[in-house]
Amino acid sequence: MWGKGILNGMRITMRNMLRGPITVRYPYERVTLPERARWAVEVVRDESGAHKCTACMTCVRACPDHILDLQFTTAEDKSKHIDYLRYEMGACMMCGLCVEACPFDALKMGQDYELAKLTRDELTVDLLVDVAAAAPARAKKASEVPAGGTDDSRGGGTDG
Amino acid sequence: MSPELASLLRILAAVGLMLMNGVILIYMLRRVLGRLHQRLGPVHVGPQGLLQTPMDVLKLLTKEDITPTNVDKALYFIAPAAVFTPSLMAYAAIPFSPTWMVTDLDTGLLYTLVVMSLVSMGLLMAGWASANKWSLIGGMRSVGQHIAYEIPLLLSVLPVVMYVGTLNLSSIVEAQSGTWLGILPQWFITNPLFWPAFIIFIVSALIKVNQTPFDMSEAESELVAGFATEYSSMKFGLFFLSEFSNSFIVSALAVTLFFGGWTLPFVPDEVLAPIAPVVFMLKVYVGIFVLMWIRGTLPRVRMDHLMQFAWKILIPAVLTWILVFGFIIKLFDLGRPVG
Amino acid sequence: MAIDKLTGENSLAFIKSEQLFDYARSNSLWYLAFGSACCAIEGLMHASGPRFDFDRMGVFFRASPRQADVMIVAGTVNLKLAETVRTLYDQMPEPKWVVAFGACANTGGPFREYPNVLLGVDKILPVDVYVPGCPPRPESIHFAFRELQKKIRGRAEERLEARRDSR
Amino acid sequence: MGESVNTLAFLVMALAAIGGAVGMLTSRNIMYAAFWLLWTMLSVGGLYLLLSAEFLALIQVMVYAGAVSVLMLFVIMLTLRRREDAVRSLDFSPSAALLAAVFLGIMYYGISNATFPEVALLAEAPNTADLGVVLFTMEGGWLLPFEISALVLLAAMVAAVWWTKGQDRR
Repeated sequence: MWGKGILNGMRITMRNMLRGPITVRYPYERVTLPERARWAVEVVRDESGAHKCTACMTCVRACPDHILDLQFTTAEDKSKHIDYLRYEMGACMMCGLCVEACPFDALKMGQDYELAKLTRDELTVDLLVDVAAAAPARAKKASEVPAGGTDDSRGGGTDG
Repeated sequence: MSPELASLLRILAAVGLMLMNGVILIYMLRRVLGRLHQRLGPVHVGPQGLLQTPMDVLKLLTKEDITPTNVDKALYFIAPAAVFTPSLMAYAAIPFSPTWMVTDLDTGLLYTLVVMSLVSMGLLMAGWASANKWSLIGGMRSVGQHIAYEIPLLLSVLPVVMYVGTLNLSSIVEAQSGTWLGILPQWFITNPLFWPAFIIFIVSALIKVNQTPFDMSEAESELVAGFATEYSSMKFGLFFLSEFSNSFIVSALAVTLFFGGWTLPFVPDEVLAPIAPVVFMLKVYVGIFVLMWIRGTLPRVRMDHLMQFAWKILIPAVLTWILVFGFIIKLFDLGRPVG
Repeated sequence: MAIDKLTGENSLAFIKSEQLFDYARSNSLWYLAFGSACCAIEGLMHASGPRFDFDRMGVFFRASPRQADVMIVAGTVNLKLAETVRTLYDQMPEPKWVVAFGACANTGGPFREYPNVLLGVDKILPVDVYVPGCPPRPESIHFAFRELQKKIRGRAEERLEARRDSR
Repeated sequence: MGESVNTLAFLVMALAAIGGAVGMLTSRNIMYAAFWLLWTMLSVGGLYLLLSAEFLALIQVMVYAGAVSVLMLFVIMLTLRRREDAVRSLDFSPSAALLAAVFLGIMYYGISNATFPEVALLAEAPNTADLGVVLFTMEGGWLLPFEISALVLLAAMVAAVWWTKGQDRR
């Protein structure tokens, strides 16, 4: 009978009310994200702030949305110089394929979800920027194989 | 004080009460619905979110007031007032205490119900004037359900009138003072004879409140916002205010008719007299809480089921009950006419 | 005029009352959910659900654009749909804001290489806050609304600053 | 003071009733006409209230303003095919004018020949209980007609409910 059903429904809502809210008061308390939660792509850096990117272009090819843009110049001595690794955060669907594809573990998925931006320009982030200050250090090791810039190109990234 | 000034002040007090009620009830609704959903409701603006509704009102007041191109201008402007005025008028006969009422109408019960029935005309006006199919359907639905449930609502209070022999609301309250056998308060709700009438009254009174399960006229999943679709800023605020004021009136009527109004059992009159309005308001707010509880629980009824329920079940049921009730109180001589 | 000094655009009374109104506006942002794809279900409905509870900060959902302050475009917008989105925006009363929610609304997202997809709603609407994510977390939209509130309240500060500069 | 307030209220109500009637007749929009009719009925209810006939006033508002107007509005809305159909231009019909003239003449004759009793307002307004007493207990009273009409209405209602039940399709 639906008279009984109504009473049962009322009982359930009252039970919920007495059970108290389950709300997370977001700015004041936060949910602990699962370990493998994926948000914007970030560059892995060690303590000195150095990254491991070799400009191998694997991530760029792996990205299904074509949002990664890596531009590098090869110097005369065959050394690669990353001009920029541009990342369009606004179009990223955070699938993590670039991270899986990277053979040097230079990328990771960030856990920062406070990504809201006020202008469209901020949605495009340069993950790696080659700066002029890094040039002398690179020049010293010019003969070496360009494997994982240990300290040669300091990433002055403006990542979010 | 001249009687004209006194009545003017009373009207102003009713307006103030209505506005305050609107502000408090919106806050209360959001908190109660929040808790029923295991949420918090507004908490961040002001202490415990108390400033939330004043902020909403302020925002609505400073919002742009749009008049869409194709609307019927005159009716579009009159409609919010036509909805607001009857729900304000309905405060006139409610007895808050033996002395606190706008006017002691001899036909108070009938007056309140009749005035409440005019609200739906304003809604139809708004629906027609908006030049929007959703508004029109919302207005038609609103009038349809109000008309259908008007009859069981009016008939369901008849047992009380037959028992007490008056339409005066404060006399009805006075008839409920005292106790049964010194244990139960002598409210009509403690008398099993009134339970069928009470159930029918609550079901039909829920229509007046215009909220789920009977919010057919502004069903958001079907009709955008029903009759209020084209209304912005404070015009929409007036619809909102009238709706919340209606829920206050309905609850006040239920308290007056079945829950003893401002009376309390076991409390001597000298103690009760100064706190009577507070007692009444507390009872009314408990009633409003139950309305909100129902709102937070039940899903929307389908329109044709709603109408069939009124015409085919509720009206025959209430007519039968009046007949049975009349026989009972005549045979056992139970009536207690006052005055 | 003397009265202009007291109540004009540049007067303290005007700026202070405008500050109060901006505070009120920032605290009662009723949104028109324009959900056209998965973001609306996964991010937006979740954000107003019990766990994250949009109503805490006075944000709730109105179905009619006439009563909304913020338009949240959540989901892919086709070129055919763009007209409707623009109409809905035009139907909202001033002052109004737009939040682009999710990758599709920001830039076209995963579908941006298809010819029928609008490359971000900012092509047709003045977007105030962009929320990246596919879909964003409920907290992301809460954060976006806090940013929006800051932006709304900031207008009064700007006015005060301009007044100070003009002195 | 009280007398002048009463006069003022009477004037307002009477003008509103007449104005509403004139508005109803002259407005070319049928929706407006319906709402003007509602307005007139409300004003007449107010006039009853001024005459201390509370019960009559409320019944007037309930039946005419609450139910009859709604019925009219429903019929109007269900029969209009477009919104534009609500507005009609004035079409003059001689037969209607003749009918109106005859009606006006009869009314004028009736009113000018009628003798109105010279009664002042009652000092104490009769309340609803008095109405009930008159209805049920007066000599040669109104009980029988009242009960018969109630029974007829009840029978009609029962018939309507029974009719709408329809065939049991299960």
